[in-house]
Amino acid sequence: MNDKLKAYFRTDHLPHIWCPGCGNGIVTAAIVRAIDDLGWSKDDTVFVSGIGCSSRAPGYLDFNTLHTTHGRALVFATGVKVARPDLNVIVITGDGDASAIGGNHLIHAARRNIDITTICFNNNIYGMTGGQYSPLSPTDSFASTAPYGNADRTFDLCRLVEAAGASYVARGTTYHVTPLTNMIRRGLEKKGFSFVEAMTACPVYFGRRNKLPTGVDLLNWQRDNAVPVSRAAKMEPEELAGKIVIGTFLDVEMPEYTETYERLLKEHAADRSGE
Amino acid sequence: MNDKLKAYFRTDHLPHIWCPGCGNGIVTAAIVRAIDDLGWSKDDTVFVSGIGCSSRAPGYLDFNTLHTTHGRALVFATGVKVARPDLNVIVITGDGDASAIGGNHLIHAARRNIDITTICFNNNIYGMTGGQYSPLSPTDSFASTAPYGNADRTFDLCRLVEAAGASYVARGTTYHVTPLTNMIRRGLEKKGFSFVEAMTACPVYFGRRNKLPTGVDLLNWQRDNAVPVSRAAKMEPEELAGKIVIGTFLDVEMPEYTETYERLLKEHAADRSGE
Amino acid sequence: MSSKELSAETPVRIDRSLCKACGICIAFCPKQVLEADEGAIAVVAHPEECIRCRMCELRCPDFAVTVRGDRGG
Amino acid sequence: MSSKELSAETPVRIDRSLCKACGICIAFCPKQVLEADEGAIAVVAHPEECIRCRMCELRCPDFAVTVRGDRGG
Amino acid sequence: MQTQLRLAGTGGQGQILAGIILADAAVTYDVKYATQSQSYGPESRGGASRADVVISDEPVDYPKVIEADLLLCMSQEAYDKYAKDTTEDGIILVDSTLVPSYCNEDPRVVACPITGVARDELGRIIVANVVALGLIVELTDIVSTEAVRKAVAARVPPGTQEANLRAFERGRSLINECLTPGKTSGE
Amino acid sequence: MQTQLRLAGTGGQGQILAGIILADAAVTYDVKYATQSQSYGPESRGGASRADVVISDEPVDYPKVIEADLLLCMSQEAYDKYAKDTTEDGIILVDSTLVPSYCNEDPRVVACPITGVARDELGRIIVANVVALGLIVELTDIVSTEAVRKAVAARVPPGTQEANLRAFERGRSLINECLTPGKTSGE
Amino acid sequence: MGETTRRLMQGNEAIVEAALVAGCRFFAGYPITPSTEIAELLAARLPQAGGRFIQMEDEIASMGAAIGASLTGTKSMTATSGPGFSLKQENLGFASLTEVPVVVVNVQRMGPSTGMPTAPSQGDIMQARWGTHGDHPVVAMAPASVGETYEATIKAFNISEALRVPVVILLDEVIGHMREGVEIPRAEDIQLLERKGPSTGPADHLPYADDGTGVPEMAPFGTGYRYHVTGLFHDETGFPDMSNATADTLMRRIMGKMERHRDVYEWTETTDTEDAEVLLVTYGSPAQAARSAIRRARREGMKVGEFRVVTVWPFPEERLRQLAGGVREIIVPEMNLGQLRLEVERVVAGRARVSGINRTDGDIFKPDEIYAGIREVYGGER
Amino acid sequence: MGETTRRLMQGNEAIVEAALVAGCRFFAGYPITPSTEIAELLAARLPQAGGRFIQMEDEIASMGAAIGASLTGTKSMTATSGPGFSLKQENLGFASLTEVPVVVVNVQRMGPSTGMPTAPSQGDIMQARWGTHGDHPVVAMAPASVGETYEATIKAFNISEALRVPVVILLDEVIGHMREGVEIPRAEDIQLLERKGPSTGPADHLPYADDGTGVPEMAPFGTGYRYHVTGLFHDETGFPDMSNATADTLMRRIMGKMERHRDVYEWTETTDTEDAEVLLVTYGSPAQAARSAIRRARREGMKVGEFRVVTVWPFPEERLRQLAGGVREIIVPEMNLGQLRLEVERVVAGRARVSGINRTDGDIFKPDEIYAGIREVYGGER
Ligand SMILES: Cc1ncc(C[n+]2csc(CCOP(=O)(O)OP(=O)(O)O)c2C)c(N)n1
Ligand SMILES: Cc1ncc(C[n+]2csc(CCOP(=O)(O)OP(=O)(O)O)c2C)c(N)n1
Ligand code: SF4
Ligand code: SF4
Ligand code: SF4
Ligand code: SF4
Ligand code: SF4
Ligand code: SF4
Ligand SMILES: [Mg+2]
Ligand SMILES: [Mg+2]
Repeated sequence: MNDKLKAYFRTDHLPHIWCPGCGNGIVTAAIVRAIDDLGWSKDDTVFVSGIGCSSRAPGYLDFNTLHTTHGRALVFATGVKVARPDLNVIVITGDGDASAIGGNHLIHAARRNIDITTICFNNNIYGMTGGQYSPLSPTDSFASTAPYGNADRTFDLCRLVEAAGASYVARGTTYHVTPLTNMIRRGLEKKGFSFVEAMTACPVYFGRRNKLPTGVDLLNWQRDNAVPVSRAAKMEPEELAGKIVIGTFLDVEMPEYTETYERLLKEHAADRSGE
Repeated sequence: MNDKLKAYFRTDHLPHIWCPGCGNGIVTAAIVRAIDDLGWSKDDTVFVSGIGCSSRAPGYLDFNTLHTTHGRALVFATGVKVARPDLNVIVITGDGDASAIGGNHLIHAARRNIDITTICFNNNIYGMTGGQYSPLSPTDSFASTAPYGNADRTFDLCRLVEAAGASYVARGTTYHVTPLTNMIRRGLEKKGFSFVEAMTACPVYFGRRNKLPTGVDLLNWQRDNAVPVSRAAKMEPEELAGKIVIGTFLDVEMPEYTETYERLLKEHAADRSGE
Repeated sequence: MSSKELSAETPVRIDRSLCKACGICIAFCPKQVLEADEGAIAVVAHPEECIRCRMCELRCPDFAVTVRGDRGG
Repeated sequence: MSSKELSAETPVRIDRSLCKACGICIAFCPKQVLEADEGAIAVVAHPEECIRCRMCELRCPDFAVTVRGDRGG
Repeated sequence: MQTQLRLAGTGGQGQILAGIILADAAVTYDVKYATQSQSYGPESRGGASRADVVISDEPVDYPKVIEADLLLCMSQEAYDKYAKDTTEDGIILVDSTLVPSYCNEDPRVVACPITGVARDELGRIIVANVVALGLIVELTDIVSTEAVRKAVAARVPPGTQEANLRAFERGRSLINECLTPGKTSGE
Repeated sequence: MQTQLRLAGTGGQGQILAGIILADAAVTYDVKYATQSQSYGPESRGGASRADVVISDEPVDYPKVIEADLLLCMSQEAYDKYAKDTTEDGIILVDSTLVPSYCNEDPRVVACPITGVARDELGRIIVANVVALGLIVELTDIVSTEAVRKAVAARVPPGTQEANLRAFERGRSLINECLTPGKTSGE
Repeated sequence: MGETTRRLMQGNEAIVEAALVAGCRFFAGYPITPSTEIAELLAARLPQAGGRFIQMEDEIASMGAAIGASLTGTKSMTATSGPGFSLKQENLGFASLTEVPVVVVNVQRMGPSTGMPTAPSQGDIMQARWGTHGDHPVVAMAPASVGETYEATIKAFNISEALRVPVVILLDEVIGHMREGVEIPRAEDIQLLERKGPSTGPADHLPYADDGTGVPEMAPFGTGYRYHVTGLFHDETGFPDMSNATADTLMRRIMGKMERHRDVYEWTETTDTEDAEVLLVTYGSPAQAARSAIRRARREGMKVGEFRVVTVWPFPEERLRQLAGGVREIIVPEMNLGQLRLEVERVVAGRARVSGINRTDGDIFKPDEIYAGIREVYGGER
Repeated sequence: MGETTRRLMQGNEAIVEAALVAGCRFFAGYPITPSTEIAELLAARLPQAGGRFIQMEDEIASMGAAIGASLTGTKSMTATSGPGFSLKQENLGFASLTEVPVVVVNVQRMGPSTGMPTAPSQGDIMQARWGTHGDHPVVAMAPASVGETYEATIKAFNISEALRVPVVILLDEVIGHMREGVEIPRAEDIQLLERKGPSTGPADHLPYADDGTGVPEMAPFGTGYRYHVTGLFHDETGFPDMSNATADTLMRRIMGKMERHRDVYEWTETTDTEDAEVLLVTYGSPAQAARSAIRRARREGMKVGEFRVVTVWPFPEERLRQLAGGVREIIVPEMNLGQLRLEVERVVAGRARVSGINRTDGDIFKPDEIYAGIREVYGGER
């Protein structure tokens, strides 16, 4: 293991529980590289996750780490951040964790524009529970609970989070790992709510049922179907069907929640002088 | 009471519980007029609501009516619709009910594009519980839980629902009641998920704390701040601050959930012939 | 319905048992047909001015107003 | 780290205790430096071809690859 | 000794604040025991409003009024609903401005145009509740005038202290103009 | 009479399906009682895999194997972990293709290149589990050959029946080529 | 059909097959170990039976959707495990108060919190009774084998429909995942109970009136009976009424209907109790190991009997009270720290000593362990 | 400060003022009648004390945020009523297993479901003990007056911090909304307990090790102690471990710490029990009416005593058992259909007869009603 990386890992807990070819390790390493680039202190950084294969990542990282309940990572993270605005708070979540049971907390954290970076490991499936479809599984794809194909339509999660009010929104893949690392770094730097959707690979459950049975197959699939956001802008919706649009969708400066709260308290300092 | 209207009301339960000048009655009557226009049968139409002042509306309507738990109207409605796709299903909800505790169900119903029409009575406040800020309360506005002004940013709920995947999205006001009625009718007609945000008036809690203490004040405020969507498209964000953009944001045809489900079952009929 | 305010020809009817005295119909009637009584309940003060635009009926939050005409009851 | 595959000069190192034999590093090495052993564990077969592009390291899901050079360990 | 007071009317008239002031006067300034509670409609707003105050020399066991020693009625509904739950030698203080119909044969009834005085003399209908307090203090002696004065000053919205204290004094003096049973209603 | 069987190896080898087939044969076709259970890792996937089958003439009280009458080992880990929990006169069936190191002094051990045969002779490594079933039927007689045949046909994926039945028969015949203690490992 | 058949089935599969036989035509769920197979199997099986399956965004949504579907007259079910069961509680209370039939399966895993997702437990017994706020009626069943799970599932639908009450089926990971032979009864031997439809036309229908049975008539949505359903307290018309008298009437009716119809749901099994000095009170999967332990104890001359509770809530108080009078000691083996034992202690009220044999480590009982427990109290070495 | 002062306060206000005194510096909530005043007052008051208030999107979020904040070393609270309390259960279990101190207020209203939002009830007593899945430690307190609410709130923070356990304060609508005089203790008379910090440097810190007290040391996030917190079962390092032995150790420690530190939380009040023939077991607001009824009964020569339970969970078994031996009859007045009575019956185990006086209509007890209940059993007219 790379020594630089090693400094951020709880190496005594490796190898991790993820299956051979699972993309989760690729994203986890990308996060660590981004943090290393920024020189953040491990003591001042908190990782919070929900439940799922991906949500196991913080356990391997030598930071303050909090593995919560399914879908709720962002609410715990909000408590941490509001109580200690000086800490860096990063949420690791899966596509199901973030967008199914946790969808409400995601849009509300984005709406508040609270300074938390959320990295969603999107493997298009519920991995931990054995391959049921998630809100990010493609329509018509197969899953253990979609034996006749998935009737649900798919969230464009980046678009949703943007509409909800985030400051930074991007999508990368485990194939395009350097751009992914850069997106994560930009997300971490951003004051406000940032969201990076990392397309990752679950060969065991998503892949096998959908004719992409290995990690290599899934990385090839990512490579072959990725379309940069600039190019996608010029394409018709039909051309874009089945493609993965990657790149930065939004990168703006907006008032951050904990700062607005402080500002309002200052403005109304007189009102609260009493008692 | 207008005789046509009367046919759709449980008149023995009137007068309703809403405060003088509350806009909820205006929206409720608009819904009834839209239904009357369409000639829908009361027996084949189901109203489902959550909890809040606005969610009391179904109790006054002579249909199949279901007053559920806070934020959850859409999930009950989904059960009704999937079990009986032939019934018309309408959800009445408040801004808190729909966008705070119920935000997840809202985006998921939109994502599935299930054929339910949701009418959100947006009074910018939690009315039933006495005036706490809601996710649709303007930033900096005052509420019983925002004594120093509201630090939260506001959802553009129409934009959110559009991003989530709805087929029809519009915003009207209780001042502009005829266009509102037309939007509701269009929403009801639409096959797929439709969402109408009806700006209504809570003089007692939102109004009083924000210098608009009567229903008349709030209707004037709606009139003076409404900007049609076509005009808004030409305006700068700064100009739009504090304005209410009204009109139809989205009106498209997309595969509806219960129909997609049936289609997939047909396509895979062979797979399910066996036990 | 307990009370009709005016004679059969009146185009606008206010149901006093439903009216909650919010003043909306009065404020937004384009022809100032309506006025408030001492309890702030709406009354049809100038029926002859009414142009049957129905805005009072459509905006009354308490279903208390009926405008007679082509469409209504 | 239990085992170094090749001598000190080798630019690429595979940690066999971490490798889960997924084949990703092998499939995507632009220079075919890496190969699978009989257990499908990656081995550095052609170190001399390596251009130190680090793609193997960046894409290894098990943190099992280290490429030495300016940036790495 | 335990005194039960019920202040009843319509939401927005300030019965609850008046109740709080009475209880506060007793507890904070007079060193008695008191409880104040209120009824809520299902929606905790609008409609009828009621504050119950129990003042006692020992801890209060039951915070609601079972039989009122003093009942203030600021709406017809309040009178119709609660007059029967008043003790035999209790006082029913009727705001004759708002309660058109009451039994003026009932020896317990004291009728005063409370809201009328607030509106016409004091120019603020909103202080009717404090006018009523002045009357209550005169009609009973469960709390001291001084204690109520302090509690009024402490509990009314900032900036309105003076107007409220004036209303309180006016209420005290109003006692002399009140109709006691046998006479006819004030307005 | 109660027989405890444990089929152990790595996820994906089909131990669980083999266990189900055995239990199904007993329950559905032989009219005995049986339970089949499996172990889950914390994540219910990957890693070691184990199926326990208990077959009995009367209802089964405890569905897990306490001491195996027959243990199938399709990985070294399985052998290392479970061999000790086999009855004194039990059978330890070792897939010698996958288990390099076992005690060939142990009289209970029967070693066969199960996976090797599936791969090399039958051309499908995936049928190794059914090859093992053939051996198990020959080594014990808790279920009838016919019952297992029917259960195999009913439980394997559609289209693979024939290949699996062939694997079953090959397993049965393989018994003659097995190494019994004292000889050396197969490969 | 027509013939008794015997099939090897998982507990979770037994739920599915029995639900279909019972007439279940709607399922809404959200995956969670170890209950997921129920959703997976129903996703395939329900459409074959003309029913509908939907995977919702979470457990709250699943519970709500099942209630919504039930209001259209469709027998409905949802399934989950601990964390999801906690989330369903609010809407479970809604079903309880609005009297909408629905079956909720909880395949228990080791808790609290995420706990040990693949380990068995009986840790949610009390939660099944008390998990939602306020007094409320609920039925909970804890079958002891896969075969009994099949039976219990049919019965759960019957109880739910007949009494308009939510019924919880408490499996545990062992039964959920274990396969056993199940005797499938012939179709004509299966008795199904249906909810009681309206006896009058729409104009006269009172959706929450007590017709003397405590269970109101129920008209499906969309059939001309337009009425109101609310989670607020309501009178017999179904409309909200906040008066104390109405509240009292409503609460006493919905609790009273349960007291009154014990025959519909009470299900216990009694073995060897005539001469018993020691009584085991069992439920769920430990009952299998207990049975073996009891047989051994009997063989060794100990007078041990078994009182097995299948419907754990409402608890069969009267039956246990009768048995308790005749024994010296009662033992309750549970895969928790002693939950149903609390109820046993209460009901026994000193008539016999009560003790527990408890596991809280995610493993199941071996017959020996229960045997050892019996020996200990039987010999009086304590 | 410095001097005892007396203030008229609502129960909800007492919670707020006492929480601030106890050191609460974070509150996350979601409005719900009849608890909303707690959020409203804290929105104004917390910033004045340097704390932070946040209104979250729902109750699940509020519970999670409070736990998150507590992990930074900030004393945290949330407040709700029935429906919201049901929603908080999953995360409450998380706090229980991960041993994160947090105070949860439930101002009870009439349930089940939406029920009667402005009517008082004690319907959530059992839910406070059993609402989340799995065995778990939790403390619940039910003060009987506004003044006691103030005391109980300070104590709740103390217990929560000292034992690393979630503490639930169960008010009811009456106390929540009623105003009474509260004696505010002088600052120097208030004893605050704080969570135990780490005794070693970060390298040696074992976040879930038992130092002999059963309560592990707790380092705040962001202070150099980097450790892992998970709702999975875990060993003393805090990392997941699914072995049966670890599960057993963990469960027995977290339940055992509660058994061991009864002195920290047990709070009961005993009046007139020496010669009592009839004992009232009371808690919460009905205790006030009960006290009056008892006084009257005593005046009339009936030997009635009172055992008042402030900390209802863990239940003060031993103390009640002792008292039960000496009396003939026990009466439990409750604003529910008899919840704590179940526990009383269990503990009393036949030593005395147990009966209840119950209301389930959303109204509170009049002293007369309880007096009538006493008379009835005292005279033996039953
Ligand atoms: C309340 C609750 N519901 C359900 C589960 C079961 N569960 C665990 S992880 C998971 C989904 C995981 O999917 P995702 O978030 O996409 O993560 P992945 O495993 O794919 O990385 C589910 C449904 C749970 N633990 N808690
Ligand atoms: C689970 C739950 N949480 C909170 C509440 C309390 N509650 C009732 S209505 C409401 C908000 C109402 O606001 P909105 O949806 O905007 O409706 P409005 O009353 O403004 O029409 C809240 C918080 C509840 N009933 N249930
Ligand atoms: S199940 Fe899928 S997501 Fe989970 S570890 Fe395996 S490959 Fe990765
Ligand atoms: S509180 Fe507001 S929203 Fe509710 S009825 Fe009154 S005015 Fe309408
Ligand atoms: S709008 Fe309706 S309620 Fe308002 S004043 Fe006019 S008639 Fe009365
Ligand atoms: S119909 Fe138009 S003109 Fe006539 S009263 Fe109504 S608002 Fe006025
Ligand atoms: S990518 Fe890593 S785990 Fe995969 S084969 Fe290469 S070294 Fe091994
Ligand atoms: S650094 Fe590049 S060239 Fe060298 S082995 Fe890795 S992928 Fe191949
Ligand atoms: Mg996933
Ligand atoms: Mg609102």
